[in-house]
Amino acid sequence: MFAELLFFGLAVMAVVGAIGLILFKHPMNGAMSFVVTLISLAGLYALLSAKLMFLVQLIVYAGAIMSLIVFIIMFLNIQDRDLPDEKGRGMFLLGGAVIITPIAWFLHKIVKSLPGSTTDILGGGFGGVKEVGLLLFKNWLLPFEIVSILLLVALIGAVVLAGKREDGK
Amino acid sequence: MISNYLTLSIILFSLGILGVISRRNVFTVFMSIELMLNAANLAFISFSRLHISMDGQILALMVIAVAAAEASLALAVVILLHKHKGVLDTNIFSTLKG
Amino acid sequence: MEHTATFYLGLIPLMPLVGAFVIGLLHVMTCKTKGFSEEFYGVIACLGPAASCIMALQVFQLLQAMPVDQRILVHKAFTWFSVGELHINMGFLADPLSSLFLLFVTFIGTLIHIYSIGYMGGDKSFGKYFAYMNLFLGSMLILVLGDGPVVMFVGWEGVGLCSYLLISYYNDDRSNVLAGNKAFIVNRIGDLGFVLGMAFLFWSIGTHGFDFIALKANAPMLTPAMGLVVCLLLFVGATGKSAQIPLYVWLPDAMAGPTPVSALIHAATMVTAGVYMVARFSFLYAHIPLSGEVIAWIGILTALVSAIFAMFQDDIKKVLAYSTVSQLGYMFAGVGVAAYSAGIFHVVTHAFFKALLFLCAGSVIYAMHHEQNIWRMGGLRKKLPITYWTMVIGGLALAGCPPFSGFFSKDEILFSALASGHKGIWIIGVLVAGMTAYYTFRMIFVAFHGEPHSKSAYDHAHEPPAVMTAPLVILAAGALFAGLMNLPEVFGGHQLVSHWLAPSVLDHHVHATEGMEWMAMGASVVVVLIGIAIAFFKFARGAEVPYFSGFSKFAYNKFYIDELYDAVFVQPYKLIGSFIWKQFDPNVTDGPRRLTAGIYSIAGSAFKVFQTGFVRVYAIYMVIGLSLLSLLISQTLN
Amino acid sequence: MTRDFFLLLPLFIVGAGAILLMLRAAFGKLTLEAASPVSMCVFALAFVAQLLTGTTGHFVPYESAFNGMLVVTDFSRVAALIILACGFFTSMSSQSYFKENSFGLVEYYSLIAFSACGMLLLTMAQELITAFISLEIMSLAIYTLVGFNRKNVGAAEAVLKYLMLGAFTGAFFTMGTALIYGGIQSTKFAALGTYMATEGLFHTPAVVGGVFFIIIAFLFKVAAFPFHAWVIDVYDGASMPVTGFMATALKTAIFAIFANFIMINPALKNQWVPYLFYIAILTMFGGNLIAIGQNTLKRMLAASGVVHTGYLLIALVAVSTDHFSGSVILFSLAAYAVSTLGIFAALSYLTGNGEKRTSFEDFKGLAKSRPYSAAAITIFLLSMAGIPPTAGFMGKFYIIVSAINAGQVTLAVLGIVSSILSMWYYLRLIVNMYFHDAKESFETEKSILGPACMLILAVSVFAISFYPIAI
Amino acid sequence: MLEHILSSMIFLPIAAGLLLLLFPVAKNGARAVGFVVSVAVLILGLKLYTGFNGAGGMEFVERQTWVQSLGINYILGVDGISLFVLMAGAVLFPLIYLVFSTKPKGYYANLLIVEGAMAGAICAGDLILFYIFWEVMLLPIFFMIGLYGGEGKVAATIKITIYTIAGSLLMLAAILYLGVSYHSQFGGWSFDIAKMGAMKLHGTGALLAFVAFMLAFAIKIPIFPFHTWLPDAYTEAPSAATFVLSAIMAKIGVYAVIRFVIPIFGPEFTRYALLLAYLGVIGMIYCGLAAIAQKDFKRMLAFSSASHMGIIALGIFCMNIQALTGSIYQIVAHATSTGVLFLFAGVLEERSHTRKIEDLGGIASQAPVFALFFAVAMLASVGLPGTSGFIGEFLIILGAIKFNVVVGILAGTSLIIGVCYMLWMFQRVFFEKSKKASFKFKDLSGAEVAAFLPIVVIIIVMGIYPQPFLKKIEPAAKIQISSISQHVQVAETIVLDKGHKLEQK
Repeated sequence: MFAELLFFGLAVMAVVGAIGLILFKHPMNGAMSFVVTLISLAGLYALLSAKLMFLVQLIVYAGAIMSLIVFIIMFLNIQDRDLPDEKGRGMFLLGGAVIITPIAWFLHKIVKSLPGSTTDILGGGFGGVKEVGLLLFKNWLLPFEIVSILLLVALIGAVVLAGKREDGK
Repeated sequence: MISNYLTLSIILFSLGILGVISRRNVFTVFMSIELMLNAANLAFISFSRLHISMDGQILALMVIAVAAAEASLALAVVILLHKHKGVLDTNIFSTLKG
Repeated sequence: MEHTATFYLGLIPLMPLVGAFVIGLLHVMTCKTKGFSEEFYGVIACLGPAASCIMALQVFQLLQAMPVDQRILVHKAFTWFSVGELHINMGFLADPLSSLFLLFVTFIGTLIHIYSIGYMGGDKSFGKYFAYMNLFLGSMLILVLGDGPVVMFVGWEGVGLCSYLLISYYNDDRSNVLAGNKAFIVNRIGDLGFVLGMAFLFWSIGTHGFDFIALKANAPMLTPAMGLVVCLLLFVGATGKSAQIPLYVWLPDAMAGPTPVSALIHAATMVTAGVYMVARFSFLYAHIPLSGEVIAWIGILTALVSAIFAMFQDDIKKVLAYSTVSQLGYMFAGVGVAAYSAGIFHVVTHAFFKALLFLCAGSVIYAMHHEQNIWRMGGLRKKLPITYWTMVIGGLALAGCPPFSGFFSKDEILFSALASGHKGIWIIGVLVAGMTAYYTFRMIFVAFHGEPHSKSAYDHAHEPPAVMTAPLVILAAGALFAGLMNLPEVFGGHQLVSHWLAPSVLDHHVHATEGMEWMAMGASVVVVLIGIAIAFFKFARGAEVPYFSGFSKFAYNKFYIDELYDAVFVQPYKLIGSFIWKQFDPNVTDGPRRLTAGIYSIAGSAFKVFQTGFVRVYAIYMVIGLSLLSLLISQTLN
Repeated sequence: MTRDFFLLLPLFIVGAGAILLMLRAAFGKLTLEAASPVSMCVFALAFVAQLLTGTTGHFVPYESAFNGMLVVTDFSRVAALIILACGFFTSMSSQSYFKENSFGLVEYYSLIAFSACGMLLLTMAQELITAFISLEIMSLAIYTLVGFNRKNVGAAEAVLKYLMLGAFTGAFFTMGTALIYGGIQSTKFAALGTYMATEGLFHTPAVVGGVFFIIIAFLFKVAAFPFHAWVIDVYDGASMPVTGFMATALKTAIFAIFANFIMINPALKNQWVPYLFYIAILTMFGGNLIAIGQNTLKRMLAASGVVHTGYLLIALVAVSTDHFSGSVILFSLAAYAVSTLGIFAALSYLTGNGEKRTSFEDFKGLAKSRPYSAAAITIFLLSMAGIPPTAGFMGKFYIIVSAINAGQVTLAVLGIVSSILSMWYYLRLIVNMYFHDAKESFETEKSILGPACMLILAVSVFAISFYPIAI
Repeated sequence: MLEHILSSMIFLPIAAGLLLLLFPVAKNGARAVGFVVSVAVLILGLKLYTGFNGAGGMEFVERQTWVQSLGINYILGVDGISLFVLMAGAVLFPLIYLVFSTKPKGYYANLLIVEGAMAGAICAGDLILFYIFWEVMLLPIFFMIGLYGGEGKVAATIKITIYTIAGSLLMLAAILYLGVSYHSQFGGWSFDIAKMGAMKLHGTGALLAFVAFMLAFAIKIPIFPFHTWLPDAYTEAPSAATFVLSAIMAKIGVYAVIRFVIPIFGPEFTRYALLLAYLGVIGMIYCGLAAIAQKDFKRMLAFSSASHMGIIALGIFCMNIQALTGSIYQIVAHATSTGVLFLFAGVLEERSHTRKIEDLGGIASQAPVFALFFAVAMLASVGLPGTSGFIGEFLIILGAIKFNVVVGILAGTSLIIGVCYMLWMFQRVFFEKSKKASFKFKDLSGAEVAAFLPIVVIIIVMGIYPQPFLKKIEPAAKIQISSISQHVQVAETIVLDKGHKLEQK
């Protein structure tokens, strides 16, 4: 019962945050409301008894990634005049909503067809760091390895694109 | 019920798409994409709960890693764009067309 | 014996051809430099015709030596081409008919070659002229000797080509070349008929052998309808070659060529090819009386119309040209009423006197420095006696006044027309005889009697050299006595020619009373004398240049037939051509291509619009596609 | 164990090479001049290694460790060969390119190697998240390469568009993965195949949806019709060799994984045949119509790349799922790769400093001053247009034969019609090069590798065309 | 050597041409190479001709497997029909190098390549191989027109290329259809022409394939109404290219119809033969009429060539031995007459620097030899007996009459139509005095005379003694006819009915 209420609370927060993200004119506000979404998602992960993911979501996403984004926004010092004037935004949102409906409906159909099951918290090690870690290194070694390459590439990319070059190329 | 979680993930996913196709601010667009990824993650985790198998959580973990990598590159691109034109309007960057 | 004869058959056409080749080669090689002397060319040129003339005599004797019913020599040189059922030999056939033609063609040909040496004196491309002449003679002989329609067609087209080349011989003057083109094209129209005729003939009876002998054997198998078609198509060919209605228009213009050419090609030999061809195919025409009717009527009408034209011409050669057309009309009337021997006989006599007349005209023109208008001559009698007298003989022969050759031949045609019940043809024929007499002597009187119209020309006029006058005399003799060859029984003659030709042409003999025969002759003689008389009183004592009006003007302009043809055929042809080129081709046949190209490029530029360059719009495209697909897919879900 | 190592050796070589290049760059030990031969060596080594491990068959390297997420088949092997060759020639022509343009860095080559790494993984991946990560490795490297010329706003715009839409698609891919995971509790192709074989395709809507989203992602990456719009601009903004690399290697990798994925189960393919049918047609004709409108070579080539995607989709429709060899797809990919790389190699030095010659107009009269380059370009264009006896012709030929053989006569005929239409813009360039007078003398920096690369490719256009394959 | 004679005839010129393109050569060097190679090919051709025993089947066959899996093989061979088309090319090509002496390297190189490619297309015994050569054949022409053509060269180039490529790509589809249906009928794959005849084709598929084939060939020949590319291309092209186009390439279109369409698509062919025959004869008349309106003699010759091609095409559609043999014979005759007229046109253009008919004149008196040669070629092209032109035309008309009376009569009009414009042109260009008094025209040089004399001789010989050639052609033609004999029976009965009708009227 309490879990239900919690879920609905978090869900509402998440949706509101998301709506805020796509409605706020200034990216800063958007980012802030997006953080709300992320945190509430973390809560939801906890409710789904994915303990590790709860932490990762909070630390990596809401923490690292978002702070990076916010930092960049600050760093670029976006003023209102820098922002695109999105007069027809409402129209676009409306039209977009219309376009998206079939997709949403399609997804909804899929979800309906899935078997339901309760979501009461699973005890034991489910979703715990140790279990997940073991699984990760037992079954999911390859993705883990190549993610390292991915991050390396991202690093080089960031350097090449935004880093400072000595001879001003 | 799991389906509620999934419904939520659908809603977030759709909102993400909506953000991408309706906004012109580069930041907002990127964050909307992140939102979509998060929706997917929610789905992963709900499914892992549904199947009582932690693979879903690992998949979500991978997605977060990818998201982080993408985000870093995206921000680099944002800086690059800001160097060129002071603004972050995607419609400004439409010299290549026709 | 046999062998040598067939050997001759091959050689007869070859001789002039070789001559043509040699002369042509020499001419082309030396035309840049001074070149050889005219005599040199002349001698070589005369060798070929002379040789073939002699061989023609040999052949003639050989045939004579044979029994009457098998007087046929065939020489197959080689298989020309053979595809499927079609099997054509390059073969030559000598029978009484062709041998007769051989004789006078080679004989007159030789004479005219000799004459030309004088007439063409001083011409810049002397060699070319003789090359053409020899080429012509060769083709003519192929035409005569060909053992089948196809080989005959070779000669048929060959003479057409030569006449084209010789008509447009003085090619600096545009009108001459145009005359040449006209001749060739009109002849080609006829040849179309010939070719189609051959084709039908082949598919109906020719598949078992396509030479005259085989065809003659298979002729009965021919269905009447097909027979009629074939006969008429072949006759179309004849009208083209022998200048009959409606294709006679080229012959008068053909006078643009040198006069000996007119004499040889456009009077004596080539133009009679049509008659020869009909006679050759007598085994067909004899089966199809209707075709004979058509031929006879067209022939006689041509005779009438062209006689009318001739009465109003003032160019001496044009007069002769129209008279040639008219005489050809007679011949066709003759063969039309199945009096083939009569027609052929007229061909022979006509060859003599018409060649004579042309050559006389030639020497007059030569004397008057290429003046052809009779109204600028006059009183030449004293200056050119030989020419005058020979021309009178020729004139009498043409007018058909006894005892000159023309009389017997023409009279036989008219008589057999009458005897075979074609009264109308006979009446017109007699009428035309009168006209003929009139215009012939109109010409002679105006040119030779009265006062000279142009003094200067008159003073310079002088008798041409012997090389030209000698042929005149010989031909005059021919014109005088050729008639005796076929002297009818009524004069105690034996109709040698008719009997000679009997094996090769299916004459349709009519037996009429002697009285009728006398009556016919009498009528024509009277009419002829009337004609001459009128001419005498009008022109003998000199006459002024006439002023034409009314019908005479109409006739003077030849009923405006040329203009009519030009308006009905030539101009539309050109118009269609330029219409196709300027309008139809670019807009209609090329239309679809241009349309597609246009649409394609337009669509391309239209498509650029969708490449807006706004990344968000691209995203929208994606999502639209996505949602459409998801709609489709979600249908498949239960 | 050693066999597994050898099977993955090319991957290791390329990865190691990439890291090596990166380090040299970081310590500035390597000049730009020398970097290109080094990376050529890396690719050549990998290529040779790949050839040497040419044992046919179906292997699962390090099955226990990698848990069967990588599978090496003949198909993946040949695809890898094509990709490595593309990398080789790209690094070859890049040297000449950077003689004309000044923004080159050694990282450039390491990024090419990295993206090749991702592609190789992609050809072998038999598991969705692995595929996703390899896709991202490849993509991130390519994004960076596209935006490599930082001074050029066009490049920045291109990378923006590519990154945005790419990430967008990535999100769809993840969602698809999630759905499939939700459906069958696994993300392995094998598991998916067995599941479909036993349960049937439509038993679980989640699977259908997941497959749908994943295929959409692939269609985006190969720029099929509704998802093609980005490719024109991105190719336009990227620098010449990168465009060539994208147009060839990337497409090969994606089609490899695409084919692997769609071949999981006949039912899956047959479900998609009708959709792919229309997508293929729209792609071909859309591409053609875009191409004729273009005035710059890059955009024209980009559009023709879209058309070519259409042909490959025909091939995908036509291939039979039983004893699938994919030879037709690979042959036409190789044929297309050869000519495209060739023309980009030529352009990478002919366009001159800062890519100043890019429009059709600029290439008027090339044949007068640079006859050999013009001839080579002509050969490549003819191959793209599918004129025999070039490789392009044989590629089209095999595709159309297999299409007719698969009963897709309509597709075959439409494919031919579209290649008639495509003649127009290929001819346009040839006509400009040959039949007009030169406006300039096409002066370029002296460089060996670019022209050499072009000539090798020109020869191999014919060489490949006479290499018979089994359909 | 003799067992690879065809391959060498094909690849010797191609190789030579490519080498010329690759390596720098002095201008005259290129010409010399071209001449030597083409003469070598001619010698090979004569070897071939003498070695050919005309039984009717394929001879000098070479085969080599290429794509095993699809049964695509490298098959070459000649029969009586292809032999003559091949020889026409081999004989005529050396001329070009003698006549056009001052051309750039690429000119001669392209000529070499096109010679080889055409030989390939003629000898190819495998559909795919044929298609490859068929396409390659076009490229050198494309470059020759574009590089060395007249003012409107670019437009003309695009037009001819798009047109022909469109046609031939559709043909490719048809070829593949054939291969696949062979696969479905007999299991294994094959594109061997010899085997194609065995197939039973029916239904729309076969019809469409037939249409595609006919379209490709109709464009190449060209048959009305697909001729619109011709005037531009023939006029703008350099004379050598025009010569190649009209003398040989058009003939390959006709040849291809005989070789592929008749044996493979027997029923369809017979069903539509009448329609096609009408198209042919209409094209003949149409182009003949258009020719009279031309001010530019090259364009006029272009139309006249198209007109003749109409007749030649007609000969094939009549489906009887006379017409077929006739049109094969006419192929060679036309190559030596109209084709050569284009060479003369080239000489005219080179020397007078104009293509306008009214600017020319009086050449007969200034250059008698040239005029003589021109006249011979012209007379052959209007089908005067005693020249090569007559035999073929006569046979075709004969066959046409048998096939269908109306068509036959229309075909006959070619006698008149051809003469009209030819004489008109001849009169303007050769007889009349030129408008410009200063107009001077140099007669043929010794070398040129030496070049053209053989052709003139060939024209005359082929007119007077054609039997030896016909003997080689006829058996092959018989085979082709017999391949559709049962259908032809039907056609013949139809014709007989027509005959009866004719007799009733």
